Amino acid sequence: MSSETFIEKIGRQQVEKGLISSRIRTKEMKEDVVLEVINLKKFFNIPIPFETTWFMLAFVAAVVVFAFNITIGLSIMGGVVVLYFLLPNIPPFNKRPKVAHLKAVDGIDLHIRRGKIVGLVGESGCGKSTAAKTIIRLLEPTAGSVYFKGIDINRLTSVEMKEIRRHLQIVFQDPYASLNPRATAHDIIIEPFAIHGVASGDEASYKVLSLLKDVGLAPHHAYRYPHEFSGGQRQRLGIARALALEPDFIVMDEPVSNLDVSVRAAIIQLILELQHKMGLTYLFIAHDLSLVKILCDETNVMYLGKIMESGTSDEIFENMMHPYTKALISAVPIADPTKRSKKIFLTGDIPTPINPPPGCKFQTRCPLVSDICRLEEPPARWYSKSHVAYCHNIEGGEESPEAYVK
Amino acid sequence: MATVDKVDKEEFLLDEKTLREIESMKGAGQWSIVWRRIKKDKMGMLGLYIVLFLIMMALVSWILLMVDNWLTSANLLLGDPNNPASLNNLYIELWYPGMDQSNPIVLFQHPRYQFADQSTLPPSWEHPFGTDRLGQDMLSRVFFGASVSLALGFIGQMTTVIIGTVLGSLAGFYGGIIDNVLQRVIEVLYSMPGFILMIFIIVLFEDVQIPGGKYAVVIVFFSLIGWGGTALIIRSNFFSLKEQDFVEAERALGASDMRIIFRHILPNSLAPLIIIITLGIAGVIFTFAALAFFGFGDPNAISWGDDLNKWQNNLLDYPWMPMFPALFIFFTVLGFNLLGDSLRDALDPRLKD
Amino acid sequence: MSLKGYIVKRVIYIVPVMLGITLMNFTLINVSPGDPVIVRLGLLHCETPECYNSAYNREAIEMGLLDNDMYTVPWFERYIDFVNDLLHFDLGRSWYNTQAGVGIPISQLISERMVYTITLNVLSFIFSLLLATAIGVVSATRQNSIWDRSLTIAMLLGYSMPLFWLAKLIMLLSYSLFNFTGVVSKDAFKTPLIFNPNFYKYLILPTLALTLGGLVFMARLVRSQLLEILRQDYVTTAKAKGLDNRAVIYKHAFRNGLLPIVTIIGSSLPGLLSGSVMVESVFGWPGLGTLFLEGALFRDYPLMMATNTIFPLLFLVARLLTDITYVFIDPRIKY
Amino acid sequence: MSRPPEDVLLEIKGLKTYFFTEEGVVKAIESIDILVHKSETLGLVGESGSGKSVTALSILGIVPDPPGKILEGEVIFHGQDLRKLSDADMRKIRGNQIAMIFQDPMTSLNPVFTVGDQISEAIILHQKVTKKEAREKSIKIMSLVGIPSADERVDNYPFEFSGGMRQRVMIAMALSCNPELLIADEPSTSLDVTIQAQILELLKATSEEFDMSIILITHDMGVIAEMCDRVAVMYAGFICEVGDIIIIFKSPYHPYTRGLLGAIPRPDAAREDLTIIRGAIPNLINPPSACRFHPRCDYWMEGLCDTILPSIVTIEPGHDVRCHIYTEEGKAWMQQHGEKREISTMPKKATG
Repeated sequence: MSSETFIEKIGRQQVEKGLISSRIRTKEMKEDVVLEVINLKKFFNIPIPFETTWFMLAFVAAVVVFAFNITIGLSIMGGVVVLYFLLPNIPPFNKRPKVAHLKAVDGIDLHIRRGKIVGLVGESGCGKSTAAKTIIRLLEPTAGSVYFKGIDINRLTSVEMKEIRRHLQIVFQDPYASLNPRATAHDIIIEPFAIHGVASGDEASYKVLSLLKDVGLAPHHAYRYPHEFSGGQRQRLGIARALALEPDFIVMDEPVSNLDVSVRAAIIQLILELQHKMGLTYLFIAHDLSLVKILCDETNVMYLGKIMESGTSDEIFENMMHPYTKALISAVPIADPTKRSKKIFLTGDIPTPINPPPGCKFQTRCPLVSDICRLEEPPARWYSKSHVAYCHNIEGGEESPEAYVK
Repeated sequence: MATVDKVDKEEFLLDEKTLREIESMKGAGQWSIVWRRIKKDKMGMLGLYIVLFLIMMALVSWILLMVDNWLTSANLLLGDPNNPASLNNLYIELWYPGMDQSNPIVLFQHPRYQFADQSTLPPSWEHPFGTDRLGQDMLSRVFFGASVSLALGFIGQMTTVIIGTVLGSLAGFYGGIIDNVLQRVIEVLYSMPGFILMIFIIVLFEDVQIPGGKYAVVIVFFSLIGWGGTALIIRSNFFSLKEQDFVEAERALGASDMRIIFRHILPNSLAPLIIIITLGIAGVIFTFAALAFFGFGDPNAISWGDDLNKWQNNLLDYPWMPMFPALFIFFTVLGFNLLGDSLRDALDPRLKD
Repeated sequence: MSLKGYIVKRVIYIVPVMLGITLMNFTLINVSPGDPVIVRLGLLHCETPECYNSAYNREAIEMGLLDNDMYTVPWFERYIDFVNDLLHFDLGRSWYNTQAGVGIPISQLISERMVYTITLNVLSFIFSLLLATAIGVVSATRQNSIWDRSLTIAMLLGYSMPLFWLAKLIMLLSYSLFNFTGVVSKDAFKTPLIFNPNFYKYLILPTLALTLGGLVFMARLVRSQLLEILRQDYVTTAKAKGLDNRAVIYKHAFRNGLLPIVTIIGSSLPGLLSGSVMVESVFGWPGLGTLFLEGALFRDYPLMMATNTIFPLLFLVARLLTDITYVFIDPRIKY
Repeated sequence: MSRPPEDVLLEIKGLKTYFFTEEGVVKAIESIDILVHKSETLGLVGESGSGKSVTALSILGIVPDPPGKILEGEVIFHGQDLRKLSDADMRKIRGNQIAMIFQDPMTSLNPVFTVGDQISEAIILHQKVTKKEAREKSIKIMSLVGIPSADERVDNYPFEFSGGMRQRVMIAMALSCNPELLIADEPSTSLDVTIQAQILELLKATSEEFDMSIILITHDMGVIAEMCDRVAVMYAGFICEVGDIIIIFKSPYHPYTRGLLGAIPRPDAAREDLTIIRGAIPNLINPPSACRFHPRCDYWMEGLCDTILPSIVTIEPGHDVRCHIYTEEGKAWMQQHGEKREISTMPKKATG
């Protein structure tokens, strides 16, 4: 492997191809910042099947027109095309919207510094996993940008992206689904070497074995299939695959939530140990708050595609401001029968993120809800340099973090 | 504080020898599990034996016919020129030293050879399956019919499966407009009862002359219209597999589309493909037999379906004539169905773990 | 959308599919080699070309070809004419079925024969559905018992039996038992159908054959579906409520099991229609299947074209009905 | 802390359930003894595959058969052995005196019937009321479990409810006949924390209102700590330890209980406090001999734990442990080998 960094390599590739270097947007970033996510949005379009009806109506109409001997000079394709574009504009047919927007991620900002574990917590369906996949560009974002070491990765071509992918990895939630059931552990872990042409033959096999050792598996596990491993061992394999290319940054998408309690602790130990050894940075996604509390340096609380509150873990767990965070933390059962706490109960369930109403996302369940919540997006309130909550109805705080810079 | 698994974290040396040893320790793959399950299933094994037996029979008869054709075309006449029954009949005689050479035990006769004055004989030691109206030995007809009947099944099914897999995987992986067009085409093809469409096409293209005879035309059209089912199954399989985490993981590693399709998704679609092929062969053999039965086969071919067609009206007076070809069609379909059912159970992912 | 809207939408949906089918059939006829007239003349032996030509012309006029600009108008314009005629329920005249030298209108032929096919198919479909349900429930609830095993093997044997051969065997059996082959003689149905005892007499064997054919297919389906359903969580819930086995199976399991069965039967209807062609032809039952096979054997293109339009239409209508049924039994369907 | 015998509602003695599958015999439950008192909440905690759910199904006698079979044991409810009852008598108890709710509310409701139908089905079955009365009763009970506008939603189908609401429907169904015992099999596992808190609160409130005992099955020590009066810890088909909740959480006696408590993040713990149990949960087709925990146990006495099954030792009334550290054999072994095996009362730092 050459000594040039991927930033230089991408630059060189561009010069070789004669592309304008300004095509890639870069950003001045502090040395210790690995990843910065700015106003990231990911909407899914849910097509409404009515579109097919237009098509069929157009088709039928065109054919009928054609069959009864046309004099107006429409050809069959012309008929279809014209009607297809005309029909949505004719009153009876334009009543339904073409698509619904599922706003899975609706503008999140993250700031991840080197060597930190940043937590992203939220209930199911709040868009955590979509955010994770969008950050490492497994999904194309609708808007916003992700700067990895100063490069906006969403502007890269697939060849350039491949280079970046060596430094951005992901570990999935379901250790069984994330491993190809028809490949052995060896095949699975050698895959990154083969894709990037880093190593081959015995050298690659050697690397595989030492990776297995790193994640706490024995060499005789190399030729087993995923179904022969236990859940914890499968997750170790997933971690080994993510580590193979020596990445800087790993997204941990609920890596332990499908594991048994006793195995869970071992995987967390492994994750921490690897971070120590290799200087990794994690984005740790979880729904288990007690885990996030002990594991993460910084915590972001997410609800329906938006960050509600973020700050260092201490700030979030000791000094939470947002009503949602308060309810969420109080709802976590505490493993100590002498400390049965009084809980804040949220009413109702999480609404669907399809075409949400304007204003604060939390308005339907918020105990503090007022009229303004239904109209305007809540402003940011800063309680320290790093602690921010988004709510209309909380007291104190400053309007920008600058107040704390001194 | 306990550290990461003591048991799992044994130190190891990584010299050449260890590497080789580890390589030789390859774990039991999924196929060995499948094989173990089939072995446990008695009906499945019965199906497998039937299928293997039929394939053997088809291969032997095909080779014999090939040799016969070659000898005839090379004008090499073997055997006793005075005894027409032994002319060029490499495949019929059991002969051992000291035996009367002019009167060997006849196992299989040339399927087109007509025994003079021996028509419509019921089954006997000499003709275990009897003879037909033309004086042909039914056992030989049935034996040599195997190659055509099975070949039609295999070729017909393989071509449709290949077309279906290619189109289905493209549609399933890329979705969008390809998928839309494919779905519309399949809808049209699927709305026609396949058997009726085949008859329609055979009648229309009766006069087409292409090498391989009438059945070649039939096979071509069969593959052109028969791929819909496979394509639909493979498409939905691709749809669900491409959402799986392991494919996402490949993407995160930077793998190309082709690598994902061919090295990850397709191998995981093998199970449904195998089931489609096994059960499909039974269906294709059945379809061709039905076509032949209703007179849309090739009357000159030696196949079970055509024999059945020829003698179907003799069922009441000479039942052995149509009975034996029908029985063999039945056993073939049964064998493939048994094997397919057993494979379906064995490959069922829900039973894993 | 309301149920009515859904049905309207589905009915409209049939139109493009039918257009696709007729277009495919029409194209196939037009790209196929060979002159239909020559095919019909067959092995006619003529010494002189004049003799042959006159025979050709006579035949062609009888088939109504020379009037129809068969050789001058491009095929796609003839296709439009065909669709136009189709919209007026005019399917042309048969070449083979003639009356006083003129072909009988195909729509008349089909409307005469349709009732036979529908009677046969509907009857055997109902019988096989009922029997298949009974057999499936028995095998699924007594899994691995002697009943289940023998029924499963019987169903498998039946499934592997070619339908046409099954029909032949039934014919043979009936002949040896009752000296009755069940093959329809031409003059059996001269009086109106319902009052004709012959009609019912000759209906028995084809219905039996077709019932058996559908039965083996459906019984296997019902059994595997029920086994699948009985493993579901809500069945355990029902048991935990204190319901007895009968209620669990007939109330909770059965209605859920019905859903996939309806879909699969809906999509396998072409197979069942093919089966009906086979059975009709074996017993000479004067339905659409026999009509089609006769037309195919004698290269009656208009007739083939017409049946190839009618069969998919029957299938599409049947599938429409199953889809509507589905809406009624599954509340989750949002149309 | 033991309570008088007339207070006992359900007693399970030596229950043994196996599953006879293709791969082999799954020895899901080897020997289970549990006492449930009147109006108490008993927690049954264990990891996946420890046989918690099978225990629940065995109590109700609805283990899927084949492949499952209850081989031995007694399930004594109100002084009568449920296993000796006829099928018809057992059905009168199921859903009426003992009700059950399941883990996954998405799949445990029949998708093609309205929730009203499904709730009133049990009422009609056990209470001989008309359809109309049953419907009214279901509406009442639905609003009791906190389903808003129950009189409209009674005619909705399960798919029109969210996960939390479905679990409420399940609870309504279970409560419909005022059962004396409710078996809740992981009632909150598939739900979000905020919904979980609602459901647990609902269970707590209804158990008080109906004076009902609950067997709460879960793998989450937090839920146990919040909800239960007593707890039974299960591992691979055995009960390791039973006792009062405060005692178990403060000073666990069994190495597995200790490991389990150490492996979860406690409210005031730091990263370093997480301890782990090495190895993995055994395959129950071929489980470890004798004490099934011995291959993962730090206190494994070689030659004893893997040959002789420890008997149940009563530490104090109401607190039973099945471990050789406390048996006579174990003490003899320790004396003979000169090694001391003792469980430190609690994982470090947890109390300080």
